[in-house]
Amino acid sequence: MVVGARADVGPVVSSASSAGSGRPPAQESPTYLQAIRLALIEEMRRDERVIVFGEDVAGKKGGVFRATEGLAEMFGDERVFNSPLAEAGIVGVGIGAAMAGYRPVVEIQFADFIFPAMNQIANEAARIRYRSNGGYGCPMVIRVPYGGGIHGALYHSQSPETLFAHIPGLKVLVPGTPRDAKGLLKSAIRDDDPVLFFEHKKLYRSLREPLPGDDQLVPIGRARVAREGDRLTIVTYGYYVQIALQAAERVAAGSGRQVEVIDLRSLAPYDRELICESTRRTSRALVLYEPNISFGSGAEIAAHIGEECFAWLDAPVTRVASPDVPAIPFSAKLEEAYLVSVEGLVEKIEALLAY
Amino acid sequence: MVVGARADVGPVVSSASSAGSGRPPAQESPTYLQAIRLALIEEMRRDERVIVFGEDVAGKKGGVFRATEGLAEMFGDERVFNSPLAEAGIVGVGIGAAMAGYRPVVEIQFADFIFPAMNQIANEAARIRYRSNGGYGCPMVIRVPYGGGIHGALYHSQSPETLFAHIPGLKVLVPGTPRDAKGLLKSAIRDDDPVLFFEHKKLYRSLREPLPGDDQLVPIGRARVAREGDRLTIVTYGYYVQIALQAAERVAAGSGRQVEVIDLRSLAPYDRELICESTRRTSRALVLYEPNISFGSGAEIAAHIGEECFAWLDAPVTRVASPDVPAIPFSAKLEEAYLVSVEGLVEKIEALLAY
Amino acid sequence: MSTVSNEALVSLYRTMRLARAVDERLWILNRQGKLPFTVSCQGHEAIGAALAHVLRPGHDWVAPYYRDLALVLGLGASVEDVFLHALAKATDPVSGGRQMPAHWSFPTLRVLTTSSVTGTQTLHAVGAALVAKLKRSDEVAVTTLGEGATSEGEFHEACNFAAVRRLPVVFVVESNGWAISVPKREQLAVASVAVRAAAYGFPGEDCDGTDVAAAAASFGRAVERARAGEGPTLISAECTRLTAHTSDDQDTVYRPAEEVAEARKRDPITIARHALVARGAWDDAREEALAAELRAEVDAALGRAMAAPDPAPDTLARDVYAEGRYEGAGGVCRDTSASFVREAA
Amino acid sequence: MSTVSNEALVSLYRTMRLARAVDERLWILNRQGKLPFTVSCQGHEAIGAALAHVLRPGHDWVAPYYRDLALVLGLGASVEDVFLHALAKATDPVSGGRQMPAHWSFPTLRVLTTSSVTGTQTLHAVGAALVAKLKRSDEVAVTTLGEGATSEGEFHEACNFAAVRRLPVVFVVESNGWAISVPKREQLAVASVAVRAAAYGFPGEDCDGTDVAAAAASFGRAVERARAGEGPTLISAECTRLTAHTSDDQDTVYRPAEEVAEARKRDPITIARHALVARGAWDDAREEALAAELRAEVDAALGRAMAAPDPAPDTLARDVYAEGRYEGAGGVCRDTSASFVREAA
Ligand SMILES: Cc1ncc(C[n+]2csc(CCOP(=O)(O)OP(=O)(O)O)c2C)c(N)n1
Ligand SMILES: Cc1ncc(C[n+]2csc(CCOP(=O)(O)OP(=O)(O)O)c2C)c(N)n1
Ligand SMILES: [Mg+2]
Ligand SMILES: [Mg+2]
Repeated sequence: MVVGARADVGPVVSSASSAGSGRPPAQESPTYLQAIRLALIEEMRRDERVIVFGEDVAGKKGGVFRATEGLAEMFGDERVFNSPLAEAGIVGVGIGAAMAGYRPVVEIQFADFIFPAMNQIANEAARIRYRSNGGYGCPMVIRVPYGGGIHGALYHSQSPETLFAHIPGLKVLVPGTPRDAKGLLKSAIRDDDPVLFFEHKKLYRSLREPLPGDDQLVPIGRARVAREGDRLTIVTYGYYVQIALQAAERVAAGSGRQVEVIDLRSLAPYDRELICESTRRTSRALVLYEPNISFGSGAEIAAHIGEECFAWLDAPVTRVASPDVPAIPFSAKLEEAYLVSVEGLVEKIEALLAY
Repeated sequence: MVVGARADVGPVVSSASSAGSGRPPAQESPTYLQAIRLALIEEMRRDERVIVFGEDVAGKKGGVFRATEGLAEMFGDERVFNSPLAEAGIVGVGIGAAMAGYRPVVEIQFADFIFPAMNQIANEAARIRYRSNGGYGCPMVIRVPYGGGIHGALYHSQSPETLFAHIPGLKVLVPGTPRDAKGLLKSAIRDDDPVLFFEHKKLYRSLREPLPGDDQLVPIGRARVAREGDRLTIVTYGYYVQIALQAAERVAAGSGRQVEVIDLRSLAPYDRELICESTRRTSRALVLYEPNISFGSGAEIAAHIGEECFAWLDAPVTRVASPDVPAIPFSAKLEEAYLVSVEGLVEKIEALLAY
Repeated sequence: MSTVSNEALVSLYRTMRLARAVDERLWILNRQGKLPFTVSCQGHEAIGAALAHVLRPGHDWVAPYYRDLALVLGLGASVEDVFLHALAKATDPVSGGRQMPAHWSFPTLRVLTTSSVTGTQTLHAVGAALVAKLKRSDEVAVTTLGEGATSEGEFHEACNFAAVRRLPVVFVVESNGWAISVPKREQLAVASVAVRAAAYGFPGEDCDGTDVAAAAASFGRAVERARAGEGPTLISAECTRLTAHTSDDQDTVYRPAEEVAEARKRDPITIARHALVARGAWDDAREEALAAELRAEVDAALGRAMAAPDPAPDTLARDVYAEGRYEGAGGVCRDTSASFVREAA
Repeated sequence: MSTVSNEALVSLYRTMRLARAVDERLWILNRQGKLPFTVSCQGHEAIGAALAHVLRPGHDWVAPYYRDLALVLGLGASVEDVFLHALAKATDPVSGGRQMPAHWSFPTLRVLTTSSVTGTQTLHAVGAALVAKLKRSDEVAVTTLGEGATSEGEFHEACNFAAVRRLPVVFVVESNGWAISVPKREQLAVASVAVRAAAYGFPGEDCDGTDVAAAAASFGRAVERARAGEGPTLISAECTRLTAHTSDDQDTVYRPAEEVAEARKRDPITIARHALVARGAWDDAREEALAAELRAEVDAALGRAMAAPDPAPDTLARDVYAEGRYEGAGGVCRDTSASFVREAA
């Protein structure tokens, strides 16, 4: 897996090689973005109830990030179409289609623009099954490009996943690698309940890896040990998995102490067992997350560890996250100040190891 | 202070005594609801930039809970008026009015209906000051009746305050007594930033207490020790302050052990100092909150205590909250099963004391 | 101008009367302290009955709102189910005792589950209509809402989405002049919501929602347009609210007595009975027989419903996800193990 | 049909040319890698210039969107401030380096702060208009948005609110036929958004947004109606998008070459120049002089802006609340002490 290269906020033409073919040449390691596109194609081939709509997802554009590039051509403009510019409409129509038996995969262009759809997501999608006594389900996937570090400023950088993880009835996925992006998106599309699928924009073109065969699912709710270690457990997800891995390497290079890195992959439900098993083994935990620190996703993880691993802990469960300011500024200097850096994280790890 | 009496989900005619007069007779102890109305009246008298609008707040009705009863008559139907049935509109127009120099106090009829306004609250109100480099402020109060235990079922019982506490730029208040409701609402109206003011419906008519003189403010961000104790700290807010107090009395009556109860009053910002001071003294903490447990408000509090009081803790920080189901069912049996009872809480306290 | 036969009108009248009888009984239960909440369809019965009349139950999709008791009865919901739902019994098929009364869901009738949140259901109807069109079926979707709810942004998004994709959906606004205490003139600055159709590019019309035959004619045209692939229609059906907004509302506070008296004159049931009598299709004997029949039906259904058990506390956490509470085919579900309910239950 | 004098037209032309010059420079900076993002007003200059022309800067309220460079320049924003903002410099008066380019806020000009979220600003204009009316002032509020953004529910809520309360607000839709890659026909099923005004009960009209004099006449009437207390107006100003959606968009992928060629024929700047020439109010000499003048102005402003410092990292957490970061008059603010920024900064 290669980290690096550039990842832009906006639509950048994807390398022509894979356009239209539906699959990159076998020898290639697809990017996170290509993996998502492949999952969509496979699932649309497999199940014709799967439909795709949202802003700019159809036509020649195929999404501002090109995740749905070529899909309209492949599957026709009835199954893949542009919606009007209206997020409540996108999600609400998706809910109706799901109740009527289809499996809509809708796109919210940027996570920052999901709020107009909040009512449909929180009050409707999440409660369809519960309020109808199981009479209706809402098998819908909402794809949500999110995250910072791409010069997106206040409205193209947000990480609002915590808000959805708090709402029972929803599932919230946050894949950190191409393999997980593909396998989890496929699981999400086959899931009978509404799934928020958060795709980290900074990973779209910066991560590649070879994928297993066509039909590999990744189970919802299971975390992954991204790096093994015995001295401290970092629980994280999304782009920060990469930061955690780099920081862990530096710590190991410096003092030989091995830090375990857990990639949650799934935020709701999250893998309580794996987190506790690891923390009980390492006796130290650091929760790293991109949302604003207060009331953010990692608060739940930290609280859970504190409750379930109390007797095993040798140091306070420490949170490292974004400051409580309203999203990332446009200025590169300020964006840098906002985000967690490898150096900053290494310091936090060292401090915790020394506790 | 008297707890008890009934509190209904819906509009119940308030006792005629205080109608129209603008103030209950001096000898009376106003209810939580009357305290809110008094705060509105005092602040509207004090500052003519204060205006009130929302669904049903004007005319003869004065709100489905009658919190704004008589205000249209008192202050005219320009300063107090009914809006169309549109929550994004209510908040968005409020934001514009605030930027133009007024101090709107808008009402969302039930917390459950705040989601259509989420975009205006999260993306707009919260960020006005930040994104304009301090050029504009957004001095607006959003009053939000919330909470369960009043047969309100899925859509008249929700406690969504966590979602707002997570958004920097907002202040989130959750008063638990008439005195705090009045003093905090006055502070909120005078505050230069957007404030979400959560009023617990179950407290509206069930709590009364004498109020201090007209112009008493309660500072935003300061918790209150509702009961002193030395063996365990309960951190809570809203209606559950009452449950916590009752449970604490029972524990004291049973074994003489004294439980401290902290009423947060303000969720964002919350009083980190008081919580830590108390927990370090008692060495045990229990966080009690009404939202769904996972990723709920108390996760932040618990994580913070775990981080800042690690060396003082004799037992894991324990959370007691609502299950992860989509809000409270209509069935009285199910509503009872959902909510935290005094008995249930006593058991949790005893278990924690015995740890 | 009526295309409704005498037999059909009698049947419509029966549906309206049945809805009224059930509705009145719910109010009585409320006053007796046996039901903490009720929301009424009184004044709206002609709209519901007429709409059910022009639809194919179980084939067409319906996204209703809380004033649609007559509609769901007309489609075939049983009175017992309505009571089981209102009383939040374990066997409530609508919501398992979870939702407030009149928050419909009848999957076999293709009545979609509804929330309390005004206007949201209009988008679900559009979604169902989208699927109907993708399947190349002749299914139609219908949604109802109050005139107050048309102020919500989601209504706009629903209309526009339906227009752009020319979907088989009918929007019926049950315009009773009030949104709780807010009169129509404070809600919108046009005489009728029907003019809004032109903003999206499809037909809109007004109909008298207190005249069941006129309403059926209007709805019938719209449904046939949709079925024929000619796209959406918006209908504003004028009616009255004969009760307080809900049992939690005391409308005497804000509603002038004359307005209530005027509303009563437009009781759709009286109007339908007069029409039947004028057609020579009704008389006092039939009226009495019907009343007795309905009373018996309602009594029996209520008796059975009252005897049904309350939901068991452990059903609280069911149906949050398809797989149930902990583990399932698709993966692991959010568990509630850390939550208090386990101990409390 | 033009009510614009020659002098006024020259001034409007200058504003349009200035906006174009600044806009082009921003694209160059972007191509040079000095600016990670730009969003263009090219094709929209006549609308912005005309609107500024009929408003009283600093008296009337303006809630614009990201294509309104010409509008803010016309109202009196300085070129240097525009560059300071685009380059996210410490002294950016618009947002202190926090917002993306073209996310305006000029308090002294009463230009309200704008987000990227399409359509939200329409409600803020209604709020400002509400205050204008409550104050019994003759202030007017104007808001602009794209035709795509009219699909958002908030636009509907804004129009309806303004109509019911008869507020002094003008809605100007800058209808360029595209919402990123989505053509107008996939966005709405009516020929012009202007017909939507009737849905709310106020006047709507189309205007040619590439003809600055015609646009000024249309906007002027609407603003005077509002000022006279006659309520809102909705105007659909047809224009073209002469560039890609933003610097992140490659519109050649989805946009037919002929459409682009057609759009270029409707360049509002060419049209205005021709009009001036036809009036005998313009010639090549003046054109050259203007070009030189603008180049000098832009060069100088950009030079100063480039030399300005970047924001200091510790400004990151400023302006979250009025009182600053920790403590203040009104109470205690949310602190960020537990957060990572302290260490990182
Ligand atoms: C989003 C939302 N906001 C507010 C409410 C509270 N509420 C319930 S019904 C109602 C009035 C609805 O009026 P209308 O749409 O005309 O329907 P009617 O009750 O008159 O049939 C209001 C404000 C709600 N249920 N949902
Ligand atoms: C709520 C929201 N959804 C999506 C976007 C992404 N987006 C930015 S501009 C745009 C198209 C806007 O089209 P239009 O309103 O016609 O304005 P134009 O850019 O053509 O001037 C979209 C979809 C956004 N900014 N906000
Ligand atoms: Mg109504
Ligand atoms: Mg456009």
